[in-house]
Amino acid sequence: MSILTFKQGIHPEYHKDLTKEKPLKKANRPKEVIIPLQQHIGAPLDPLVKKGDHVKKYQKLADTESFVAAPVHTSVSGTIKSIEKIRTPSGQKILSFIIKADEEDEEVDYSLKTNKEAKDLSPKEIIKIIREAGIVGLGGAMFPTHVKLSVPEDKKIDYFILNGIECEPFLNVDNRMMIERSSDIIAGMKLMMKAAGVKKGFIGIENNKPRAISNMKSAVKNEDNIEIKVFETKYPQGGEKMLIKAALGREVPKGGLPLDIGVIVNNISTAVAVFEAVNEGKPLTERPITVTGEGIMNPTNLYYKIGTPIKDLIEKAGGFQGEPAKIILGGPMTGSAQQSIEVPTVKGTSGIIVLHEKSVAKFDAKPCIRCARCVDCCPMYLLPLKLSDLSQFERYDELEKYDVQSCIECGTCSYICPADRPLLDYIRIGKMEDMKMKK
Amino acid sequence: MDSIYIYSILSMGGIGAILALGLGLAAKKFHVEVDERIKEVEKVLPGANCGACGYAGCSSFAEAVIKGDAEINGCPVGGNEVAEKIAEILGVQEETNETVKAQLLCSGGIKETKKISEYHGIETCKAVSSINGGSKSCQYACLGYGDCEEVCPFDAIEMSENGLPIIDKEKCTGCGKCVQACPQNIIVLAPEDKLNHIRCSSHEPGKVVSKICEVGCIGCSLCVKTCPIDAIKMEDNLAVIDYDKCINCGLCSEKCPTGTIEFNGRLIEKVVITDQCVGCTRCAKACPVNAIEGELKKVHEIDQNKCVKCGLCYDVCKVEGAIEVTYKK
Amino acid sequence: MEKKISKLVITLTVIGIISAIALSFVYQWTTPYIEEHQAEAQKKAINAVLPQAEEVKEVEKAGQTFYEGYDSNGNRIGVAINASGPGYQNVIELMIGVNINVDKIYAIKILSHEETPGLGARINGDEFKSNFVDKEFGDYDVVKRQAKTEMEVEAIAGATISSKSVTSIVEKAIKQIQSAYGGGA
Amino acid sequence: MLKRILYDFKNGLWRENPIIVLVIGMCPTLAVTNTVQNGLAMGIATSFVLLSSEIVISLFKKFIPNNVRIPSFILIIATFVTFTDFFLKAFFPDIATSLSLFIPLIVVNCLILGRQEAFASKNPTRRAIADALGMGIGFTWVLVLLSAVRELLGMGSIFGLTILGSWYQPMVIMILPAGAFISLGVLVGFMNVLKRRGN
Amino acid sequence: MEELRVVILVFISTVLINNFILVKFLGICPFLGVSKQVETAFSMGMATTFVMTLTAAATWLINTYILEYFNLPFLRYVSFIIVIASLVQFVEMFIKKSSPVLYKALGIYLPLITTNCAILGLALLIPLNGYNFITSVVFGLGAGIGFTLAIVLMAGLRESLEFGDVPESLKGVPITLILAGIMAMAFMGFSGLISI
Amino acid sequence: MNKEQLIFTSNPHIKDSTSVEDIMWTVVFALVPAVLASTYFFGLRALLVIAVSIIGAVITEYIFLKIRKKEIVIDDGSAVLTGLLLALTLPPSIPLWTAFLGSIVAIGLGKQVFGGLGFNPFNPALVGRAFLTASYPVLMTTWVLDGTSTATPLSYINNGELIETWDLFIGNIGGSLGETSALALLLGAAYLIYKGYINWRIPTGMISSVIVISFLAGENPILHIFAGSLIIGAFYMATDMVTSPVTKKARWVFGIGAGLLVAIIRFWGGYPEGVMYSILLMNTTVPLLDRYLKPKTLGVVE
Repeated sequence: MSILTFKQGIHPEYHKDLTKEKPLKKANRPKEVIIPLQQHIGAPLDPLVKKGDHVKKYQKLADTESFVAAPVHTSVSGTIKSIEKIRTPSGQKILSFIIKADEEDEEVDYSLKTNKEAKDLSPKEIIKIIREAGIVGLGGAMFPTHVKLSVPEDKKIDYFILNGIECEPFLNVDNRMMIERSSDIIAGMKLMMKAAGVKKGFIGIENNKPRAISNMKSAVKNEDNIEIKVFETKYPQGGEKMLIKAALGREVPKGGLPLDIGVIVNNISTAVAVFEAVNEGKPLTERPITVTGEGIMNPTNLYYKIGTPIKDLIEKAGGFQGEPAKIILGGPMTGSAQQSIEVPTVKGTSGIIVLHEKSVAKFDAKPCIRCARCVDCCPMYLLPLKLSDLSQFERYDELEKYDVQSCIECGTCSYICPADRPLLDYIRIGKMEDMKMKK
Repeated sequence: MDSIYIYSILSMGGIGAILALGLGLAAKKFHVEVDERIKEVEKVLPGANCGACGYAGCSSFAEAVIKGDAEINGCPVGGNEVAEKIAEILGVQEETNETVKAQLLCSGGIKETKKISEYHGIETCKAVSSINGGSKSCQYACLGYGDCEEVCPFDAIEMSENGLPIIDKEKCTGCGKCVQACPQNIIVLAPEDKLNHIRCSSHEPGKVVSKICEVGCIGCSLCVKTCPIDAIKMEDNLAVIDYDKCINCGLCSEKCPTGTIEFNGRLIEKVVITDQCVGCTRCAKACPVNAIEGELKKVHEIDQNKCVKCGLCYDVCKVEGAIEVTYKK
Repeated sequence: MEKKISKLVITLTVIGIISAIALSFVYQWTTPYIEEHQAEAQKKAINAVLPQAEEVKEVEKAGQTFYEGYDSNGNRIGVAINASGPGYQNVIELMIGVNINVDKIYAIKILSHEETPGLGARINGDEFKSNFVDKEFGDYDVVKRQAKTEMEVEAIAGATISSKSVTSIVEKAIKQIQSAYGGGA
Repeated sequence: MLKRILYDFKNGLWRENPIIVLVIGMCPTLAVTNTVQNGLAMGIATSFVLLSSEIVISLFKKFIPNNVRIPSFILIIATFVTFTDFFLKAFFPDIATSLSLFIPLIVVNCLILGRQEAFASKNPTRRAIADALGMGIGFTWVLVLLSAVRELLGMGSIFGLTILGSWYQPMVIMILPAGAFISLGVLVGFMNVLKRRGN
Repeated sequence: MEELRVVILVFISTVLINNFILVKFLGICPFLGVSKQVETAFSMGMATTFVMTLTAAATWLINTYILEYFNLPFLRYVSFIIVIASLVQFVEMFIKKSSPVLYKALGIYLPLITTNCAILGLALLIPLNGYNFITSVVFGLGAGIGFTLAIVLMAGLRESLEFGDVPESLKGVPITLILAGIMAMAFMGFSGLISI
Repeated sequence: MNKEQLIFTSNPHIKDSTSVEDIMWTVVFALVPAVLASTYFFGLRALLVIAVSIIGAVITEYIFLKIRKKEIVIDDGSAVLTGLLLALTLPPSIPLWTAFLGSIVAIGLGKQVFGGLGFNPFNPALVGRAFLTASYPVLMTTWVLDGTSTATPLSYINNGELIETWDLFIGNIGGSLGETSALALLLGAAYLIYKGYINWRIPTGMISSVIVISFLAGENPILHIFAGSLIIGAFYMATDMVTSPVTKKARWVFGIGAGLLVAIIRFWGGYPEGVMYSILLMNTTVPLLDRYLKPKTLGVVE
């Protein structure tokens, strides 16, 4: 089988061995969960409960009339201690429910459960269940999944892609899911394909995950419309634009969506969440995570309740080893550094990486020597050095000529720069200024 | 006379006459209206069209000067004399209505709002704010990297040791560059004559504010209650002053428990109307709380219970000595 | 508007006329001197390349001016000609005098050039010009070492091109003279 | 009045020096400064044209209508330039040859037209003379300085007299175009340093 | 055929070998002033090329049919400059009225060109070199293209230096001159190109 | 948690370990074979010239950085590299003071006036060499091999004399210090291409266009590749990161353009060698090339 890939990109050190062979364990039930109201891209939610209310596990906490939104549910039963603004992994302070867990762990009589068998559901019904379950893209983007699956009348989708590439170093979440829950993934994928009305699909996996590849291959043995495609291990192979380009040769138009070229891309874990929502009536309140890095005593993969503060998960992984200098939520390339261990986890949190001071990348910018490594590696074929120069010298009006908004902020340019220039930081500022100017 | 003289006179005279005629007619035929001021600036420029200014000739430069793209001393050939003349032409239209000055609506420097992590990266407010909302305990606070200082064209802003910009009122021209540059949106333009400023922009509930900042607005609403003319409103846990209404009484500042509200004037102890009053009723009309009463052409009186000591009556009174004000020490 | 134009025309015309008068005067005043300089320079150049000539006659042949030199006995001892051609930077002009009786060059003189000062400009130096003194007619080789044979011209170090240019101008000039005077006799 | 005139005179020497401060009249500055003799001759020729046209224009400024002032000025300047050119050709043929094209190009030297516009057409003759002298000398001294540097480094001589002796390998580039640009660039940069120190 | 060869040689020579700016020092003022941005520099170059070609034609005619005919060489400078000045002004006014778009792109540079010594230099070089009408026009065109080439390259370099760290005292004119110097060194590579 | 505060930065949080110093010193290292070859063919004097040139470059860099009150970054290797490259383009018989002056000009005029490393539009070593060539053409074109004055291979070609291709390849001929041994240069270049520190497009474009024009002009392409400074120019000078384009298309144009100019100057121009001028000339076009030959952004339909 040929190994697919896109042009350019980088080969960072992967550090996947730390947790590659660690099976997903259930994390401890937290004493307290913090559930931010806004855990998706879309319309804001209105709270359905108030301070002092008692909530049962899986109970819906907030929702809205709007279609482009994903409701949130509680992952534990307990009492709403307070509703206040809490700093979330993104750094923003967001109104959140703080729930003190009780011992009963009583579940709601979950209304998602239908009497119908999964295979008898209509696309509309599946989409409704997915929305009710509050499922969002678990790769990190947190875009409501049911919206993605609701294909507009005028668009024809011919490929459904499940993204199991997981090109971020350190993380093993999708890898473990594919090894341990291959049949659930396929079942979830088929439900999603049915919902979106897509006939053909494939699952993309990087060639550094041989066990995942073989397990998935045996899982699709009897599926003639789903295949496994193997990709070169390269960053950012898992970016949906790179993935589509590599597999199908199609380019997502500038400012457009995969939808525009007949493709829908979803994450592996999302498929499992869909499977659980439809078959077990379980809303999205749990997800897998990799807790790893040199600063963690026992790097491990966990299945945790969304809303658990990260300190609980770190504790479950044996606590800190040595002195932690940096805590990253998500992967090391696109994840965000945290300022405290009190932060809650959200639906998109796929990894906790703890680094020692010696491994923290420093960006003491020296002059650019125009080596063009950033140009040669940028997966979007942009000119990062030019973009960052324009932004640094505040020539924001020229940024548009260089397609600044096409930047996917994958961090490749900053990673590769021998002069340690914080290219992405400047480009990000440039993107914001460019947006401002367009308004 | 030598033939060479005749020929040369004929040639030069002919060339001169024909070209001048052509140009004169062309100027008439191809006449295009131009902004009067551009013309005037062009008149004082040397007209050498040498391009040393970086513009395409004198008229381009004149246009750029009027648009504000070029400096008035941008013409190297003309030197200082021309610059002065351009300044004169430009000066004519520089009539400003109301002077505004930049005001910083935050007093949480490094001392008051702690940094909660160690930031590494581009040291500008813009950069810090673009990553996870900054590294200070208060997400609304001044980030302290001095983008405003950098952008100020008049050197009117200087960062203090406490990491807060200090705005020099003398130098500030109210151009608003700092307002645009501040990613936290904590600099506003306020009329120069307003003396009350609420130096906080935090929308956190009071409980949180008191934890993370010593001088933040805790949303107690005392100022709202105190303000005699309802110039202060609570907006999402934050007191906001309406500069259009504010009468500079300073009462809010006095009541504020956290010292968030600044008052740059003098507080009034007591106001009395003396016998000098001619009964013009100006003060009564001016009083925001209707504490002054009196008939036309008769001595007015102040109801000291109602009086909020704003001093507006004193300001409007035209008769010297008719209203006496004692200030607090 | 019409008045404006007429004023414009008058001013420019008047200034034009005044300047014309002034310049005509200057021209008449300076012309003799300038012509004198030019004639003197020409004479000097011819003298330099036809050293023995007592008398010089200007002759027009095939649209070209030749300067014939005669000795005191009225014998034609040589012919001089102006020649030019591309140099390293720009055109090089030179004057060359030859003895058509024995097919040998008397001397050359560089009239104008824009060669690199200190380098190509040394074509005007005696050291280089002496290359051509008493040289037989023919095709010359420009060499970067000492000339060994009669037909070799020693190039100026670092200025081979200028040397080659002068040599080819000389070659061209000789051919012109030969064709005019039925060369090679 | 005397003070005023003195001020006008000194203006061009340093404070508003045409080359190093105003940066105008660059073409001759670069082209003819390969020897001191050329630089000096150019400086004097330019100063002469500047002086004579400033005098004439300040005398006749009242009679020249505003909308043809530029063509008129150019005409007057061109007349003086032609005069200079023929004068040099007649009496200093060597200098005329080495300056060649750059004598006529004095016509379009921004310095000359600029001074007419900025000064002569607005000020009395006495002050115009002071200004022209100051500017002319200011122009000349920079030309001479620049050409001295270039001739010394490029040929080891000044005014054609060998200064540096036979041990010196002349840096030929200094008298080539490239050297002209570079040495003027360095000179202006150096003057900027001095100016900044002064402030 | 020989005619064509001369025309081609004149063209190459003016563009590369005897580049007006880098070798002949003509047109330095706009070269220093209007080389801050590539677009502007290009427009300036195009406008100059246009005027140069026009000037070459006009002054050749004046020189041949008036000055040489009546033997008035001393009126050359005076008549050329006034013809150039009027010509440029006339063209400028014409463009301004007839095509505002063209005026924005080219026209605004026209006044700058009047006192550009490259134009007068060009007009004076033509009689000195003794070119015929066609060659004169090609000479003007070549000089304009050479000018455009130098000024656009310079603008590109200067734009990239905007993102650099040029010492404060060297910013602007000095660094531009130094750049021009190095460019002139590079252009020396073309010397001797047509002498073969 | 012992540490008081966590480190807070934007992403990415990991970095490739290659630094500017690594790149510079690797290029210096790749030139070692060429240095050895030149010492072998020209004797210890070659080493002396190289040393003087490097010292001149480093001292100049130091003085400029000191004057501008900047961090002293001699150890980044860029000044050493410039000095070394300059020395390799000089003839072995060059007086030491000339080499010293050349390296001062290279660093001062070629690099520091533009703000130092990363901001120089022209290859500093070539600026130094062009300066010397214009200033001291005689010194710069005097070639001495085994005590006798010889011409460079390119001049031989012009004179129609024959040279063994093998001698040409290993460098047993006259010429500048570093350009004589194509073998040694190619060894280093191969290593640099393997490391990814020089881009293959530029030398490929440059050399192939010289080959094509050689054929068209009826010259021997082999001689024109290995004689003269084409190899060192194409692999070490034209590929200088700071002064070459950053986009792929622009690199092709840059390389091909430089090759064309080399051929034009060699075959029809005034100099036997045109590599230096052609690279300098192409350096002037780099900002424009980069500007107008951008890669097509993914997803942009043209």
